[in-house]
Amino acid sequence: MENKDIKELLKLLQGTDVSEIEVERDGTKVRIKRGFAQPAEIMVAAAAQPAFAPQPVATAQPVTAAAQAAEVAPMLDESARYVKITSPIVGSFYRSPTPEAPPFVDVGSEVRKGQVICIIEAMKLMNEIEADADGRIVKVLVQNGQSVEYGQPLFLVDPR
Amino acid sequence: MENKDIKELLKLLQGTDVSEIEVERDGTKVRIKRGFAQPAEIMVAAAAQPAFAPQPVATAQPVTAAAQAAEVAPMLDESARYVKITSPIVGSFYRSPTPEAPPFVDVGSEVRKGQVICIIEAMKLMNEIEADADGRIVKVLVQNGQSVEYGQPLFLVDPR
Amino acid sequence: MNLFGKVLIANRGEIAVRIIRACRELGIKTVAVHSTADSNALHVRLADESVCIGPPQSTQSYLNIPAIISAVEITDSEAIHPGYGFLAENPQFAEACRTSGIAFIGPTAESIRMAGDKSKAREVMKKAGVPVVPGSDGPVSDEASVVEVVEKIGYPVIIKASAGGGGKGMRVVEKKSELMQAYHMAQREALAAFGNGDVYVEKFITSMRHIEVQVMADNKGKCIYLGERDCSVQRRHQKLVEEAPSPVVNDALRKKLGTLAVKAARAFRYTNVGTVEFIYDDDQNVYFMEMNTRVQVEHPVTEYVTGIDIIKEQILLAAGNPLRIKQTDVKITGHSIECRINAEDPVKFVPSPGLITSIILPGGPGVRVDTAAYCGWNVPPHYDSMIAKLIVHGRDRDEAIMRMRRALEEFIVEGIRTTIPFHKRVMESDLFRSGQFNTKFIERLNESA
Amino acid sequence: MNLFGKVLIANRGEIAVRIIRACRELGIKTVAVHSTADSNALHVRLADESVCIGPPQSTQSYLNIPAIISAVEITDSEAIHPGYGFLAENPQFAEACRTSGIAFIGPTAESIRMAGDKSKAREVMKKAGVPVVPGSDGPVSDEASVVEVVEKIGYPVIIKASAGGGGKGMRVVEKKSELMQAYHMAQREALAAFGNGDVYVEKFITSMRHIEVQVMADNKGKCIYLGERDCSVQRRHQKLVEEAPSPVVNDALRKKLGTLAVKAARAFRYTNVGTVEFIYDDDQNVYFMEMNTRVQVEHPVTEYVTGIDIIKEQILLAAGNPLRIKQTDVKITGHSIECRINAEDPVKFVPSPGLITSIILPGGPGVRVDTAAYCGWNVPPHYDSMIAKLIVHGRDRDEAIMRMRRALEEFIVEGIRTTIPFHKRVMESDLFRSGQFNTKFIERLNESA
Repeated sequence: MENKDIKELLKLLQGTDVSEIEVERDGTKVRIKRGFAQPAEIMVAAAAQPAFAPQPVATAQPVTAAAQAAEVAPMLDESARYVKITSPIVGSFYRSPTPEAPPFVDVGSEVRKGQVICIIEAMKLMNEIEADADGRIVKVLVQNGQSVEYGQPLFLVDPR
Repeated sequence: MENKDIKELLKLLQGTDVSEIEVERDGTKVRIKRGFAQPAEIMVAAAAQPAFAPQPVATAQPVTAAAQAAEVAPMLDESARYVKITSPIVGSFYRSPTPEAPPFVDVGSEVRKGQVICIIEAMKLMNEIEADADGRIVKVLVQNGQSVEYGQPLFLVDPR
Repeated sequence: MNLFGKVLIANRGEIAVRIIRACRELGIKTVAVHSTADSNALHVRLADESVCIGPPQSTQSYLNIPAIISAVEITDSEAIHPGYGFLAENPQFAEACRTSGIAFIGPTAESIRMAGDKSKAREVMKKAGVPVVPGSDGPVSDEASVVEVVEKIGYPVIIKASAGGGGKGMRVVEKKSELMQAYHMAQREALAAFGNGDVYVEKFITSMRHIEVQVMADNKGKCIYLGERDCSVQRRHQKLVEEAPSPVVNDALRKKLGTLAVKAARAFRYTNVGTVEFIYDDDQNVYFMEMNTRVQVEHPVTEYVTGIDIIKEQILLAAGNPLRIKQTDVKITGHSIECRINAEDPVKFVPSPGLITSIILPGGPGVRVDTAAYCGWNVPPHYDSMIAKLIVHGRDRDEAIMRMRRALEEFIVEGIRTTIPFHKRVMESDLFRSGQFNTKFIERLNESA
Repeated sequence: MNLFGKVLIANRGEIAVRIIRACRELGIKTVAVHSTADSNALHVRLADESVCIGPPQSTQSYLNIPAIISAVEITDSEAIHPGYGFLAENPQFAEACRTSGIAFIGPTAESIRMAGDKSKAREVMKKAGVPVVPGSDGPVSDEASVVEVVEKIGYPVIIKASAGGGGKGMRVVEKKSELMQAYHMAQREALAAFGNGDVYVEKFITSMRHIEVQVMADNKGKCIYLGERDCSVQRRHQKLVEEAPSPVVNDALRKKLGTLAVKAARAFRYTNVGTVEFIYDDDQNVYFMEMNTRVQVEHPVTEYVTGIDIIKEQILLAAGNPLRIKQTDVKITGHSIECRINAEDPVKFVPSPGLITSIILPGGPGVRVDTAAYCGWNVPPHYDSMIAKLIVHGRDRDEAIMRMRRALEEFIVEGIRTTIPFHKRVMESDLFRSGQFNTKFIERLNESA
């Protein structure tokens, strides 16, 4: 069931006195509620885990990288306005070009899209990672030298 | 079930006093609720079971007695004020003391607590079953000669 | 081949599911019976038909003979499988089946009665030439006879009810000053519990292994043994881990035990599958302990090492077929271990019934799970706490232990507590891995912790 | 015994879980890799560590060699197990492992390459004395050679890409008028698909059984076979049901096939577990089809009838240990059948991914389930649709079939559609039960319906 199908459904309801409709098809469930005062409420419950589903990662064996991701999660919730820069590859995270050099960026640094902000070493290659947003670094989420997995948040940025 | 079928459904409802309809067909499930002035929402089917629990009996192999119990269920919901008299033992249900004799009770009969209302044969013994409430028989839920299990509803009684 | 058309299973839980499986493979229809607490139970879902036979209390449902016989009648079943526990070793039930023209999948009421009377069983064994623990000849009826027997066999001794079972009317006596009081107490308890005050005296063996032999007999006089099981890991006479073969039994001892077991079965005029339990003491003496006249919880370890489906054979025997397996067909291959997974606190063993919110069963090579549990099932508080049997097979004992460890590791149950952590401790202990332990295993495990 | 300390599993689903099980039993730590779509997957939950290596698309995750090598580096793993599919038969990957000093749990890149080039493999087999289907000697480079070959072997023929696989660059030709067009089309397709336009010609065998032999070889020159598997129940070259032993293979043929398989493995200088696939035609001719240089989906049926844990042996071989099983140790006991349970419509075979709202796995004697599915798992739409392998073992083929029927009957999956009903139809069909069928089984099953 795609968005165009939902759109069609919404159209069907116009001019009827239907207050609520629920459609389940091909694993997608759509419920539409209508009211006079409030705008239409659309709840698509496809990917969401049902209440009874086993806890996703938390119950598993200790997972190096995922554990850190979990720590980060509540903070992200507090500051939904921040943007996170995530790792595009698996490897080792370095904050500076050489061990002696100062870090590319630190908390408070202003960064611009495309600016190199860290290095991730993978297969003996040093990959320069660029900021994908303009803004100010609010937090560095990974320790220097630490392993990171695909999609792991590296920096929190307060966007401009 | 496609959107055109849903449209047809919506059309069918116009001019009726149906407040809610639920249709499941070919793996698609649709529920439609109407009207803004309607009384409190009654969602019998939904409340019956926690969402995560497997269907209890319905999904199992055909079960003689339980299947009938299932048929009865909605009626009981409609008429919560009725009392059901259930079978205290496993056996065969007979409405009269001998095949030729008239039934102990019928729909409309007034019964008193302790009055014999049927016989259940178990292990070649005829067990007289007594009413456990005063009232009027509203429905006989089991056919003469049929097998009944423990706890199976036999009669609906409108209590006094 | 004679076959039943429809079998009613007078039990619940994993053994009811196990029996349904055997029936299905034989093409036999099944009827489940259940209490109101078990309406959503797996055995009810899997059976072809089901009948509710009473309220949650066992006495009014799974132990309710008239209700079960009535369920057979209204479903037109031909036979009853009693499983283990409940009515499985109740001679009145076997008799009620016979009277009602229902085949009872087990031995005759006479065999059950003979093996169930412990003092009588001792006599039968002695006559048959099966060694029993030194003790009195039949019940001891006065103080003088008690003293006489005890002086012959020496302390410690155990006084047991003839009609006994379940620890009632049992007294261990360490020294002379305690003997008379214990004798009278045991008599009084026996009378109260079984309506029969007869007691007998046996040497009390403090250090032993529990080794039992699976037998199969047809009603044409043929009887074979399927090797032994070692059930020495026990807590308060409750078996927790079983294995086959026993780490202390070699081919010669296996043959000796097997021959004794067949002798015992013949003496009881046994005609179905059953188990003869032996005491194997530190001095390598073998004594008859008792005969279980039913299928046992731990039968899967024997199935794994022999490749024989005991429940299927049991049903075929009850239908009057001759044994189709010869003694020479029975080969022991590899090693098998069973852990009983209970819904209990793994340290204090307090029952933990309730809703299973998540369950992931172990799988892969050499792993078998017998369970009636599923995600969303509410473990009722009314019955036995065993919710699953985890059984593994390996090429040798070491592989079986490593396999059990990984299977326990991947067995996830959420919502209730289980004894899985306890079994991990057992499998990791050097004591278990050495194979050199006796029925005091748990005490020693806890000491070393 | 050499052992790895930590193994990274470059795969997902049931095979990743299977490998974790083998590692656990050997005391080896495991690392799971996964795409973002598999964060909640069972292999991730069961492994000791896990690394997210990319987005859902396989090309950027499970086929992403740099990401996987990086995951090995950051977790300090010593070896990679590739499973089947994905990178398992990619010689560049085996080479990348070697270059990075990582042990690859499989044969050498050279063996993979040699067996992967189909035209080359034919030549190697002919030289080694392993019969191949009549056809051209190597690629056919002009129209005249094509005609010459076809006139020698007769119609129908099949034109195949030398570098081929997966049905691409393949053309069946029934008569002369179609030959030239098919030849040029196959060349063009081969070039487009593999960057190599070489094609070769073979006799097309319309009626055949697919019989394959499991082999194991160490790097000391020792090589054994573990008997055959029959995989004739296929739909569009996709195996659906496999069994061991084959109902048409007797001891003499088993020995012949085994000897040929070992000869083939030696010719490819093979040094791990692998499978040699044969065509067995109606005239009882045996022809080499191809060698699979990896563990196969259907390895459990061989494990069940031999008692050998193929994955454990595979890991031990990759760690440099000599084969610890002798050819004379290999005994075939009973019969085993595997059904591949796919998340697909059981009639139209359309994939059916989505949330599993309830799953109850079969159990009891002689039943093995290899799966990564659990209640509450969302089957992702990005990967293979196989969600479980149901494998049974019985004392003979009849018992195995009845056991599979009852296991399918009790296998409950809700929320998605599965091929369980299809397998029930197969197991109930007289055709399957007779054992007398070929790779056209499914067509005949549908005709008879």
